[in-house]
Amino acid sequence: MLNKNQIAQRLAKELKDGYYVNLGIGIPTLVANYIPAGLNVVLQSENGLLGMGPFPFDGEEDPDLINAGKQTITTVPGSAFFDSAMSFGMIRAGKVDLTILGAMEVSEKGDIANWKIPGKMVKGMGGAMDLVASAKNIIVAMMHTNPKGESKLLPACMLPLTGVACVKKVVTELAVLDITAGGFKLLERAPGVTVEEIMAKTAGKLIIEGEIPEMIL
Amino acid sequence: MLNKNQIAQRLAKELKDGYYVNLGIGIPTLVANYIPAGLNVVLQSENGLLGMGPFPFDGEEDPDLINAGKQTITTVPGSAFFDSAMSFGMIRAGKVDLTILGAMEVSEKGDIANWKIPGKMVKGMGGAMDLVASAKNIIVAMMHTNPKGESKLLPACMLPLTGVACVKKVVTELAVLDITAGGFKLLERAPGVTVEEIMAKTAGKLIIEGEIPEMIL
Amino acid sequence: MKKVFNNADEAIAGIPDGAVLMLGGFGLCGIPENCIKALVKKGTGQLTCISNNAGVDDFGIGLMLRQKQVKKMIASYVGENAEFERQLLSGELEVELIPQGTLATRCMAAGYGMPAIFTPAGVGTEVGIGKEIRVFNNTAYLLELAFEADFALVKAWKGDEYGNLVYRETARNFNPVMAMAGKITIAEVEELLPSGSLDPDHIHTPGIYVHRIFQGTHYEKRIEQRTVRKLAD
Amino acid sequence: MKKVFNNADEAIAGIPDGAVLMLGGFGLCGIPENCIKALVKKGTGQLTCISNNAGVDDFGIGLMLRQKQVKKMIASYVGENAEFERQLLSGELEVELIPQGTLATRCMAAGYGMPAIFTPAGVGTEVGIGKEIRVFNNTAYLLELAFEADFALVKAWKGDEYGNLVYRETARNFNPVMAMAGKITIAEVEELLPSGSLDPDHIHTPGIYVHRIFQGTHYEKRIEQRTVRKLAD
Repeated sequence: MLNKNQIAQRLAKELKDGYYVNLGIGIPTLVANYIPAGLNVVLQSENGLLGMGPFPFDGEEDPDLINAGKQTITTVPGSAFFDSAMSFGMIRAGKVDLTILGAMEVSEKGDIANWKIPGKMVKGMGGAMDLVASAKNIIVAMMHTNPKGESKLLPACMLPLTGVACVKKVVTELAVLDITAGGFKLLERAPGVTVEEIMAKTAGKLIIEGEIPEMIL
Repeated sequence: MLNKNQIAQRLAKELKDGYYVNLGIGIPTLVANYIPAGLNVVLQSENGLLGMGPFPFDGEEDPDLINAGKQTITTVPGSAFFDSAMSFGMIRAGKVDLTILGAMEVSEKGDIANWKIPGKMVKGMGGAMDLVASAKNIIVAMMHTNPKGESKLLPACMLPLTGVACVKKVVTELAVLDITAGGFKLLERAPGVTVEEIMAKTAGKLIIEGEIPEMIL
Repeated sequence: MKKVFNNADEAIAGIPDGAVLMLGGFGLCGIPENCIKALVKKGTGQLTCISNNAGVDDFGIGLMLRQKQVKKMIASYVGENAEFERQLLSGELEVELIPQGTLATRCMAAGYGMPAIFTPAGVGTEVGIGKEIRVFNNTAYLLELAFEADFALVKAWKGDEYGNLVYRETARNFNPVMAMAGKITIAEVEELLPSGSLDPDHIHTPGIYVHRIFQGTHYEKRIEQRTVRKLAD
Repeated sequence: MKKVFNNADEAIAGIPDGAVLMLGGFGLCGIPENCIKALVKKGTGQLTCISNNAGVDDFGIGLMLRQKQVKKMIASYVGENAEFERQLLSGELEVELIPQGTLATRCMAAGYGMPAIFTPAGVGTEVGIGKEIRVFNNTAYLLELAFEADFALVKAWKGDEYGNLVYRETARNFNPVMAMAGKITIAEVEELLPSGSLDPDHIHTPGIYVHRIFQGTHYEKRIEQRTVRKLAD
């Protein structure tokens, strides 16, 4: 079973040289710490930046320079600022190669719910609906089950949707799964996790073909 | 009867302090020479400039700095460059206060034809259709008659239209006329020009109410 | 051409109760601090505020919420604000939530004279309910209408007497698109310069979109999430 | 991230006969001179060229017309070109004329992922024939589809290794919107700089829109209408 940093580490293997990547709040943000050396990846922050760098050193925070999670950040050489319309313009036009974001539920058809829980104060969808509606390649990073132990990989989402049939892959503390026409296809197990445990914790249709390798971090 | 420079001089009286103005090719361009001192008028060139200045001095031409007529120009302090989409964006949004352009025909309903003569090589509408479709205040500057002596102020345009019911005012070598619901309303005569001559050379419906003053340049 | 105002109080004069306002900024970054404080001081009420966020309890739009000046909030994300939550749950405050890209593009559409745009954001979700759906190239899009405001309040880094604006870093965010969408756009800047001081190639918002401009004072520029790394990192 | 190419010949490699190209520029101002010359040298044919203008007889797109490399021209204004006129009248060349603002906005729409836009330009004229008309707030608009190109060829003043571009003065014109609309965008720049050399606040086209970049040579920057005033003026 992976911890959050290890999930991020596994997600980083999805990066390719030259990729423009948007990382959502939470686990996805941690992926930035595991970009393989030599790989040129440009991070997009949808509040208007390409070329996001690490957090600033203490005392060097700049209030005019934040990411979409409102955290103080820095830029890397070659960065560019732009307005919110252009930012979502490039997202909508499919120029961002990979989007990694968190979710409350994912369905076997690739639907995602991550913005609203009925009965709870609704804070809003932010940029999530735009991202999931437009990105070419969306990977969800989340825990396999919710705090009650219920599967978050479902036949159909129970919560209000953020987007329809858009998620391509899911990485959890237990497994890596592709969303295929037939459902969740198990690609990799986390170290020490059995196929049986993944089956037990996946409510949506799970496809298991042949030997499932243990993931390499 | 006015010459072209006098038409421009008369047009300049339509300018108000703080106006953003787009001047078309030909007589309208000359208006820039008659902006009253103390009046702050910003000229827009639809190829991407606010704050167009006079022609450069000989030897100071900059190939990167032209107007929509492809002429070398200069800028004034406070100018701004932008791309073609934003340029027509501000035009479409009605941010340009006044547009002055030439025409081949204007109808008593305010239709304008100025881009195409059937049977002749068609060079294109450039930005004219965008301008006439969107500008709040459009004044046409043209000769009252064509080279054959036929009126260019018509009941309906004969040539293919550039825009429909958009012209607010016409200034010619003979007269200043408003386009009203009832037709061309004669406002002013050029010095030495009689109402009869204007009547004879205006094919569209002409409204003459009371004494028509001679224009003051 | 009398765009320059002495201060926020003068610049916001004429904003009536019940006005529809746009306020630039993302979180607390690049918000029109001076205009907000002037509105709080003046007490203008029954406002509809269009802004990506609603500030925090004691800063930004939160200051207006605390005084119950806001009737309706149109935003993409409204967390981090207890008073907001209280007013929402008690029914004192109306809230409309809009996807962030849709919000930005609807503002831009107004500034570009386009009455509506098509976006795939929200198709198949409750955001799409009741909206026209149209398919282009096998993809479904929602028709979303342009957004105009009676007054747009934006914050820039530098500006000149013609209203030309330059923003700094991610404090740009919604400011340029809202500047384009105001029937009257009021810009506050950290530095107001004589015309000709800004490089015309570097201007983000041409002055044609800006009706009033003033140099703000006492910028607090509060940081919402101070995240740092240690020198050892 | 291997965006940097050595020269125009290498950068245009892979543009096939029959490709749909966008070419930035307004008149002869800000046109991709090096890319055009490389295409002329290579002799790529049956091209559809989307550009505001069609060059003059011996410069710009005119050079490609002279070699009969252009099958179809999509533009807003095509004067000042005798060979163009000859090919058009003889039926060798197809021409589609589009209002300038519509052309620019259809390119921008592609770059912003919007499948179509609404514009009032051309309503009630032959440009509107056969197009869907829609009324918003008592104004009629044409529905116009986004414009994408196989390759967009743009010219900027400065660029960096990431493909970030900065334009100069009115040489900006259509270049930024076409840069956004290319499936593959090739940028030629007068000065190619290491990443980090451009101020991130001053970048007009972020590198995400640019796939290939090279430093051009021997820029002629021909002036179409040399207009000057005398020192006495």
